[in-house]
Amino acid sequence: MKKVFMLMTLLVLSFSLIFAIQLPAGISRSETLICDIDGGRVGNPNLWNPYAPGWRGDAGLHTVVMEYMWEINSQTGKWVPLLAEGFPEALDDTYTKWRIRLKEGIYWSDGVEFTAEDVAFSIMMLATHEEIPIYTFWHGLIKEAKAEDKYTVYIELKRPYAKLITLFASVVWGPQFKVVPKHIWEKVDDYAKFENNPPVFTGPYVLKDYDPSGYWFLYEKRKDWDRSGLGKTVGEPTPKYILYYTYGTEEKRIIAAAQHNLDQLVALTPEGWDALRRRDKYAMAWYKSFPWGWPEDPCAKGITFNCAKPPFDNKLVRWALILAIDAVEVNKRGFGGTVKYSPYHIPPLTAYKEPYFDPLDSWIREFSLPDGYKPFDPEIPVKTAKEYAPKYDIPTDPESAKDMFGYGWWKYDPVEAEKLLKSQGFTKKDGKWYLPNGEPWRITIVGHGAFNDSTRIALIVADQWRRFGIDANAQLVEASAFTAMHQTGDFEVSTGWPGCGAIADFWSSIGNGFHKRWVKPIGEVTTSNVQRWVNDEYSRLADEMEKYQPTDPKVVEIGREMLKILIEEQPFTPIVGTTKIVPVDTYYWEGWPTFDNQYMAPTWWWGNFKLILPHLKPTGRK
Amino acid sequence: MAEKLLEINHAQIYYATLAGYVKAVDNVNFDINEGEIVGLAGESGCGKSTLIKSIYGFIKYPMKAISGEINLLTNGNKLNMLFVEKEELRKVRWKYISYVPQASLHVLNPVTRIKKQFLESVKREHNVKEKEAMDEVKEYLKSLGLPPDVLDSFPHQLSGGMQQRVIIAMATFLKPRIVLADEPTTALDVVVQRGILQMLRDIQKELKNSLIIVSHDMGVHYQITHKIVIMYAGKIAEIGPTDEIFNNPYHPYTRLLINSLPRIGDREQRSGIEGSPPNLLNPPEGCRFNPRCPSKMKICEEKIPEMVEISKGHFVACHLFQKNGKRVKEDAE
Amino acid sequence: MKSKSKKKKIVVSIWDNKRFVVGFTLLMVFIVLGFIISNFSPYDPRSWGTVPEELPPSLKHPLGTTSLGRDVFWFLAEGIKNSLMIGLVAAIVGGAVGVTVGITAGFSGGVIDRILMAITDTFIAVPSLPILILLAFLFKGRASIMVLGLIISIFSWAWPARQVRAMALSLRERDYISMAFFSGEKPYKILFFEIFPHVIPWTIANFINAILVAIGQEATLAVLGLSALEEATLGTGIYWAMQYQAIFRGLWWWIASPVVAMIILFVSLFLTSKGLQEHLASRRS
Amino acid sequence: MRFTNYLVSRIVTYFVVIFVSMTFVFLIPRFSPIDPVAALIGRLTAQGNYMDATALEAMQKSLKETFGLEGSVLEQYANFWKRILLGGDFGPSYAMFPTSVNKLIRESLPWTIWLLSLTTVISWFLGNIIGAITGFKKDRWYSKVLENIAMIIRPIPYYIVALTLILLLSYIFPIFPMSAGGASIGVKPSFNWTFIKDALKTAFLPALSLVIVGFGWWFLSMDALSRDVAEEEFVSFAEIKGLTENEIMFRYVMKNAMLPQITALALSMGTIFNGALITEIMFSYPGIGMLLYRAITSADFNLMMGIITISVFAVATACLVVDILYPFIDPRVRYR
Repeated sequence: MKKVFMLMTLLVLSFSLIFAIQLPAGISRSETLICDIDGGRVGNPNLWNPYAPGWRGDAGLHTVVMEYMWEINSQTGKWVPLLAEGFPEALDDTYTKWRIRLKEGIYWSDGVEFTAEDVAFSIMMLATHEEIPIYTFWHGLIKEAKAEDKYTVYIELKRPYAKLITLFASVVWGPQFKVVPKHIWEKVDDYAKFENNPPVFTGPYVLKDYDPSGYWFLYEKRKDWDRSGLGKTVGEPTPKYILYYTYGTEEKRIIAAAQHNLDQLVALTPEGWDALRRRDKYAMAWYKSFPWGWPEDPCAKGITFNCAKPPFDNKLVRWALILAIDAVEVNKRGFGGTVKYSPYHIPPLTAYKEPYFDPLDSWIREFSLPDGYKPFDPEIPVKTAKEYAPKYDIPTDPESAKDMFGYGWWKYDPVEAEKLLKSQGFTKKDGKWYLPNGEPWRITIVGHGAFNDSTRIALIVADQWRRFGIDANAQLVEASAFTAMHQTGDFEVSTGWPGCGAIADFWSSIGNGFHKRWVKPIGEVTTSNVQRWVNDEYSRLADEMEKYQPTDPKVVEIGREMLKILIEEQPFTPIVGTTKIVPVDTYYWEGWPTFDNQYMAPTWWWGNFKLILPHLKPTGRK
Repeated sequence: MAEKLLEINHAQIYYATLAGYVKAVDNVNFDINEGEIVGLAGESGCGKSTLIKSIYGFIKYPMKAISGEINLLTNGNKLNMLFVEKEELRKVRWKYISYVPQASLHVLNPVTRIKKQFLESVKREHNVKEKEAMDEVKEYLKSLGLPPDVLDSFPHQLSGGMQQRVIIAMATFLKPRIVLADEPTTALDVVVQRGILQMLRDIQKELKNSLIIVSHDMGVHYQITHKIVIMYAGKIAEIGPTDEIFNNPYHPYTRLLINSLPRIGDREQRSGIEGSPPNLLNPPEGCRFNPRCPSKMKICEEKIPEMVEISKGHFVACHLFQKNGKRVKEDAE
Repeated sequence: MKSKSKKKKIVVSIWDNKRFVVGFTLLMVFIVLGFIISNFSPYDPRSWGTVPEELPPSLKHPLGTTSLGRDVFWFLAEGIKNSLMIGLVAAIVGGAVGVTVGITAGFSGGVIDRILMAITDTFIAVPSLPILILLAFLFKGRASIMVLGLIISIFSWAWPARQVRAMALSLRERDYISMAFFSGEKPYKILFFEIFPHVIPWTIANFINAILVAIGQEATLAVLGLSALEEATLGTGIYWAMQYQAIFRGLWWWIASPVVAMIILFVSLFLTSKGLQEHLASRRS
Repeated sequence: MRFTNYLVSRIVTYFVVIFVSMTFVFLIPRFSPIDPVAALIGRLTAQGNYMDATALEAMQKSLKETFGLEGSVLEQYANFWKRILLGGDFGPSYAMFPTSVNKLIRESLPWTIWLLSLTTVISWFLGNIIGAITGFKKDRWYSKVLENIAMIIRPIPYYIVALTLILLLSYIFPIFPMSAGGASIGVKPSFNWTFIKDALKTAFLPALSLVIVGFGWWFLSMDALSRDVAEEEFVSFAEIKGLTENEIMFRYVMKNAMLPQITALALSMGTIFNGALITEIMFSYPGIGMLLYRAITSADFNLMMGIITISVFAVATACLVVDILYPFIDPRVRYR
C-alpha cells in the first residue's frame, strides 16, 4: 500500500514537471527562439543552394540566413528595401533599361563586402546558365546586367517588362531572385548540383549546426549582425540562437507548444488551436479571441471549374452550382467560423479594401445574372457573427462583421439554382439531376489531400451538391496528382486555389495567369489557366495591365474591370479567404505581431519573418 | 508367490462434459502381480484405455479421477496414481512404470533425431554422460535386434513398425517393473503386429516384470496374455486366466466377444455383437450389459451384479452366477 | 478404441464451444447493427450538419455527435456495414484467388507451378502500401466501398496462395489422393471431394483473418486520407476524429466509438474463427 | 543433384520475380496521373512562390529536360536498367533535386534498419516464447489473461497505439520528452556511447509502440500454433516419458510450432526495407518509410524506384533464403 502511494506521488510529481527541450551545452533556452518548420522534415539537409529545384527555405535558410532585395510587409502590402536602396528606376518609357541602387555597408557572413558585382553576377548567372532549370524565363528576358559602380546595378532587357520588381522583390513567400556571393559562386562548375554548404549570405544569422536527418537546424546570430541587410534597415534581431525544429504531427506540435518547447507554430487547424489554447495560457494567436487566425493569407480557397468540359463551359451552369453552395456552412464546418468570405477572385485582404473592395461594393450588390437575379448577399457576415456571438461575445454590427468575415458572398438559393439549370435544359426527377442529354449528373470534385482547406471544402461542397440532387463526390489526391490533373485538364471541378494576390497589382497571378494564351486542349499540359477559360476581353485587359509598373494607379483601374469579368464568368469561385492560425507560445518570447500590434504579418515561414525578429523581447523566464 | 505390483481398488474415473459426468471407469478392482502379462479387453469405449491411462497417472482434463485407488507398489511404498503429485509421478515414470502408446506416426517428435529423444529420458534418470548413455542405448537396441543407425534418423525416415519398436525400446530401456501398452499394434499390418507382440513378450521374459496390454482384438490377448480383464461400459465383466476365459467364458458378453473372433477354417464372416455400448452419461440401471444381453433376467434391470469368484482367480460379475460358480439362469428360465 | 471418442460424440454441437458462442453472438450483433439497423437511420449518416455539433452521448444520440454535425451512432452503424463489406470483398476475392492459385500450382507442378509461383512471389515482393496509394489515384474519385475492397484484395491473395500450395504439396503425397489420380478420377472431383475438405479449417481461419487485415488496412489508408473519405467506415470514423482533434478537445465519444467498435469486431471475428477451428479440430480427431 | 536442380530453378525464379516486380513498379506510377514536374511546380506555387505564368511555362519545359523525362516510357525504362546494372545508380531525386537517390537512401536506411530489426527481433522472441507458454498451458489463468489482452490490443489501429503512448509518456507523464529525429540536438551519429545512449533513448517510444503491436501479432499466431502442437500425440508421449513441463514446452511444443514462425520472421526481416511509415510520421523518426511516402506524394519516380527496388530485393531474397534453408530447419520438407 505504501509503495502504491509512493508511486502515485511520483506520478503526480512528474505530472507537474514540465520537461524542457534538451539544448546543446552552452546554449540557454531563454536566448533561443524555437521555430516550427513549415514543410516538416527536410529531405536533404545538406542542400543550401536556393537555385536547386529541391531546395528548402522554410527551415531557416530564407527566413534568417538569406536576404532579399526587397522584402514585403505582408500586412500593409508595402515593399521594404532590404538589400536595395529605394526602388528600381526605369531608364526609358519602354521599360527595357533599369537601374537598381544598393545599400552601403552590407557584408556577407564570411566578411566580404556585398556589392553591385554580386547582384550583376547573380542576374547574369540566371540569364545565361541553362542548368538552373527554374529560371529559363530569365534567358529570354535579360540582355545584360552590370555594376555601374560599387552600389549601382544596371540592367538591360531583351523586351519591355514593366513588372521587373516582381522578379526581385518578395511578393508572397519569396522572390525568384536571390542574390549570391560572387566570390564563392564564380568558382562553381554546375550551379544546379552545387550544395552551397555551409551557406554564405547577408542575413543576420549563420548556420551553426543541423541534424543530418533534417529534423532540426540551429542558427547563431552573427557577431557583425549590424552589417546585415536587416541590421542596416530594421535593427538588431533579439534571439541569440534560432532553432528550427519539426516535431511532426499536429498533435505533437500542440504538446510541444504547451510544454513551451516550441515558440512559434506554422499552422494549426481551428480544432488544433482550440486544443492548444485550452492547455497553454501563454499561447496566443493573431486575434485575442474569436476568430483568432490571421486572415490575410494571399490565396482564397474555393472551387475551380474546368471550363473546357461540358457542362462547366456554360457560365450559367457554373452560377447554378455556386448558388447551391452554402458558404456559411462551409465556414462553420470547415473552419469553425474563423474565415472571411471571399466573393472576389482575389483574397479578402486588408490591402485590397481600398483599391478594390470598397470601390466595387455598390457594383457587386447590384450585379445581376442575365435573368435579373441579384446573387450577392451582403448579410452573410452578420449572419455568421450572430451565430458565434453567444459563444464568443463578438460584435454583430455590419461594420465589425465585415472586418471579421468580409463583405459577403453569394446567396444560398437552391431555387434559383434549379431555375438556372432548367433553363439550360437540365431536368430533375425524384430529386436527382439529369444532364440535358438525359444522363444522370455526376460530378467529382478533386481536392488536395495534403491541404486541409482544400480537403474540407471539397468534402463539404460535395455534400451540399448531393443534397441539391447531384451525384457529387470528392476525390482527395496527393500533391503530385493534384497539379498534374489540373495541368492536363483531367478534372471537372476541383478545390484548387488560383485566386492569389498580395499586392494591388495582381497581373503576375490571376492577371497573366488567366490569359487565354495559356489554354491548351484537354490532355496537353498547361501550367497556367488550367481552368481553360477563354475570355478575349479579359485577355486584352491583362495585356494592357502588363504595360504598367506595379505601383501605377492605372493598374488598379484595369484590375477592377478584370474582377468584374471574373465575377460574371466565374471560371473559378473563391468561397473563403485563408485564415492562418499561426500561434505563438509567449512563455519565453513576446512582442509578436498581433491584431492589436500590426507592425507585420505573422508569416513565420516567409522570407519576411526576419523583419519580426528585432521586435521580439525575451520574457526573462528560464 | 509373485510380488504384487499394482492394486486397483474401487477406481472411479469420469469425464467431465457440459452434460454431466461420463462414467468411463466405474468402481473397478483388480491386482497385478510380478511376471504377469495382463490383457484388458472390451469394445471401443468400454473404459479400458481410460483405465490404463489412469494406471499411468495420465489424467488430464476432461478426464477426472473421482475416487478409489490405483496403488503402485514400489519397494514397499504405495503410490496412488489417481491422486499423485506431479513430481512423484515423474519419479516413477519410465523407471518403475512405462507406457507404450498406440502405434502411430505422430508419437515421436518429428523435428528431433531419435538419438536425442532416446537420451532425453535416459540421461535424466541415469545422470550419466551422453557418450556412455549412447553406448548403452546402442547395445540395448542391438540386443533387441534393431539396427543402431535408427538413432541417427528422423522419425519420418522410419516405418511405422520400426517407430513402434523404437518406442518400445525407449519404454523398456530402464527396466521398469510394469509396462503398459495401449493398443500397441493397432494400425499396423498383421506381420508387423506379430513381430511387435513377440518383442514385447521377449522383453517381459527378460525383465520378468509385468505387462499390461490393452487391445480390442481378442486375438492379441490369446497370443500373449496370461490373464484377461474383460471390461464393459466402465465396469469389469470378467477376470480370469487367459485359457480359462477362452475355453470357459462365463459372462455372456465374454462369450460374444470370443465368438466374434475369427478362427482358422472359418467360411463365413463372424458377426459382431448386436447393438451398441450404452451411453455412459446415463448408464442403464442394474447390469450395464442388460439391453444387449441375450440371457437377460428381470433382476438384471434392477441390481448391479457383484463380482464373484467362480474358480481360483476367475471372477465374473453377472447375475447368472453365484459364488459357487453354479449357473442360476437355467433355474430362472 | 479410446473411450475419449465417447465424450466427443456427446459434444457435437458447436454451441458448446464458449469462444464460438461469445464471438458469434457479438458478430451477429454487429451484423444486425450494420446490415439491418443502419437502414433505419433517421438521417443520411454521411451528411454533414444533420444534428447539433459536439454533443456528448445522450438518449437521443446514444454515442454523441461530432463537430461535423453527424450522429456517431448512425455513422458507426453504417461504418460497420461498410468496413465489413470491404473485409468481405477482400477476403472473398483474395481467398478465392489464393486457394485456386495455390491448389493449381501445388497439383500441376512443373512449368505451371513455376509461373504461378513467380507471379505470387511478385505480389509478395512488391511493397503494398505505395502501390495501393498509386492505385487509389488510378481509380479516379469513385473509390467506392467495393472498389476499395478490390484494391485491398490485390495484395491479399499472394500469401494464402503460397500457404495453400504448401498444403497441396503435402496432400499430394497422401496415398488416397495419388490413388484417386491414378484411378483416373476427374481432377475437379478430386479437388472438391478429396482435397478441399482438408483445406476448409485453414480456409475459414484465413478468411476471417483476411477480413480483419482488410479492415485494418482500410483504417491505415484512412489515416493517410486515402480511403473513401465520404463513406462511413471505421477507418474514416477515426480519420475525422483525428482531423478534428477529438482527443485533445475532449470529444472522447467521437474517437472512442470507432476504436472500440474495431476492437469488438476483431474480438468477435477472432473468437468465432478460433471456436470454429477448435470445433473442426475436435471433430477430425 | 536434386538440390542443384532445385537451386538453379529457384534462383531463376528469384530473378524473374525481381524483374517482373520492378517492371510493374516502374510502370504503375507512369500510368498514374502523377508527374514529377507538375509536383514540383505544384509545391512551388502552393507555397505561394510568386511566379508569373510565362516563367512557369518556361520552368515546366526545362525541368522535364533536367529530370530526363523527355523520352518515351520505353526509353526511360531502358535507361533505368542501364543505370542500375552499370553501377547501382538510381539517379537524382526529383523532389530534392539534385540530391542523388542513393545518398538519400543511405542516410535514412540505417535508422530504419536499426529500429525495425531490433523491434522485430524483440517482439518475435517475446511473442514466441510467451505464445508458446500460453498455448501449451492454455488453461492457466495467465494464459487466458494474456490472450485476452493481446486480442484487444491487436486490432487497435497502430496510430492510436502510437498516439496513446505519446500522450501518456510524453505529455501526461513526460518521462520521454518529445523529440524528432534519431538523436538529440547536437548529438552526431557515430560509434560512441553518448550517441548510442541517446539513440536508444530517442528510439524508445517508437520501439515500444512497434514491440507492442508486433508482440500482439507474433503472440497470437504462436499461441494458436502451440495450441495445435500441444494436442499432438508426440507431446503426450513426451509427458508419458516423464519429461518436465518446461522440457516439453521448449523441446517439443516450441520447436515444432516455431517452424512457420521462422519463415514469417525471415519475411518480416525482408519487409523491414519498406520502413514503418506511420511510426515515422507519429514519432518523427527518420526512416525509409517517410522517404517513400514523400516520393509518392511528390511523384519522385527515381526515389520511389530506388526504395522499392531495395525492398523488392530484400523480400525476394528473404523468400529465397527461406525456401532454400527450410529443409534444413524442418527435416520433413524436401526440395521440389
